[in-house]
Amino acid sequence: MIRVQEEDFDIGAELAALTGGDISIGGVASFTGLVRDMAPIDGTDHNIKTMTLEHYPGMTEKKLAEIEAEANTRWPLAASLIIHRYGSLSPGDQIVFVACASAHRQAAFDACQFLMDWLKTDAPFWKLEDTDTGSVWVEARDSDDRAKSRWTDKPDTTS
Amino acid sequence: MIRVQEEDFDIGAELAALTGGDISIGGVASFTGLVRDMAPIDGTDHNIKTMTLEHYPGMTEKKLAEIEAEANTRWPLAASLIIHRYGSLSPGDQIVFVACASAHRQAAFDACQFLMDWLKTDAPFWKLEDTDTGSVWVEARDSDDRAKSRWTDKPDTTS
Amino acid sequence: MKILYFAWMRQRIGVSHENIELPNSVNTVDGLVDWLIARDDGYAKAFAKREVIRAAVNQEYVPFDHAVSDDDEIAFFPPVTGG
Amino acid sequence: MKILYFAWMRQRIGVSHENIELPNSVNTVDGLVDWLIARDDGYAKAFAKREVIRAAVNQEYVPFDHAVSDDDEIAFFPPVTGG
Repeated sequence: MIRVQEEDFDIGAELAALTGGDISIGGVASFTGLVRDMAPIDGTDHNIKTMTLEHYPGMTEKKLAEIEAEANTRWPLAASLIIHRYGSLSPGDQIVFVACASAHRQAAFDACQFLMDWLKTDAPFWKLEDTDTGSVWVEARDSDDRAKSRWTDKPDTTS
Repeated sequence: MIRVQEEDFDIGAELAALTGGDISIGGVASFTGLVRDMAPIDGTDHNIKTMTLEHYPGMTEKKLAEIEAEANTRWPLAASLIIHRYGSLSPGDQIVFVACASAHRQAAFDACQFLMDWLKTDAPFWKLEDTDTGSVWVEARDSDDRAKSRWTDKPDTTS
Repeated sequence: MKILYFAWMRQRIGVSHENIELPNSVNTVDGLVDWLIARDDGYAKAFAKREVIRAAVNQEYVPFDHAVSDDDEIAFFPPVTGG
Repeated sequence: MKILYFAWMRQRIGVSHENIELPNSVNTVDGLVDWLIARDDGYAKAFAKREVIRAAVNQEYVPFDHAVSDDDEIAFFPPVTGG
């Protein structure tokens, strides 16, 4: 399931809903992304006051659904979930939540990391950081492209 | 932090306590292990009615603390948590919870997986499955040894 | 044709979206960008580093030699930074 | 010396722990196992596949040639299966 929303979410409730009742699930891997207090701008750290997340309504949902579908073709998942927020956020706030449930822990871990890596490079979101020295659009990082590129080959699903 | 306990735990509350107030945290990776409904015995799946987790009080806490300390030397973690239950459990019940918070998502993911892989092979717990054809001690799996062995080298913490 | 701009593309151009009538001479994303740049300095500024900008036609990523037609929805934006 | 047994080791031997006086002739984990096996069939059964059993002295994993002394706590158990 995917959700794009302005409001916050409750991880405990989301995980309970994700696995509830399915006793074939052996493990659930999840990742929560939070707004950090500091942003590196031109090599110096600046305090973040607020962060605004802009997105492309329609394409966002489409890309997230594609990414989730791809993960489900690569790993035997019992359930998966992507929640991504938009709008105005503060340091410490939750931005994104990804969870994958599977009979096997390695599949759950790998799929969860795959979803994060792919959404980082493919989902149309942009972060504007309001820092103590003005507003700055976050720049894409090469490390995110590299993180995605490791999933080019099909994974080993036997372990 | 590590906890070995008979009672259940609340993931939402645990994660909130783990990250609460620390706005240097960019991401939290977590894994929840659940009791599955089916167990393979001699190649055939059997229904699990209950599972009993035995452990070695004293050594369990010691090994979990060592494993957590090792993760904290390998990755820059803002916080980490291992909870492992013992006693009588039923399919769908939570067995184990591991969470790692870091400024960087790759460190959080890697450390979380490291903790699970190590505790699987080093923490003195034993599972007794009460199935529809009798009680069986779960056998250790080679795949768990292989999963641990991949952490022999020090990780790349730059990404 | 509906054109959308996001993040600093939107700020430099000054609108989040616009509807244009696609000239017959324009057949590709690249052609559209050339045509926009000729219209106004804001576009020239926004598209100055064309190689870093990503384009989506009907909500799918496309290379800049991709075909465009008047009933497409096309979006221009910087590399994404969500998650 | 305090000896603890877990999981099917405990079941086969019939006790979860016991206190013994370590004979002077026993200096290693292997020596202790030989001495236990000689005591009773339950031990012989429990230690039948010695190579799969893990030993911990004072709550640290040790190889079977590790030294033991009378004030140690030693535990025997099958490979662990938690998590």
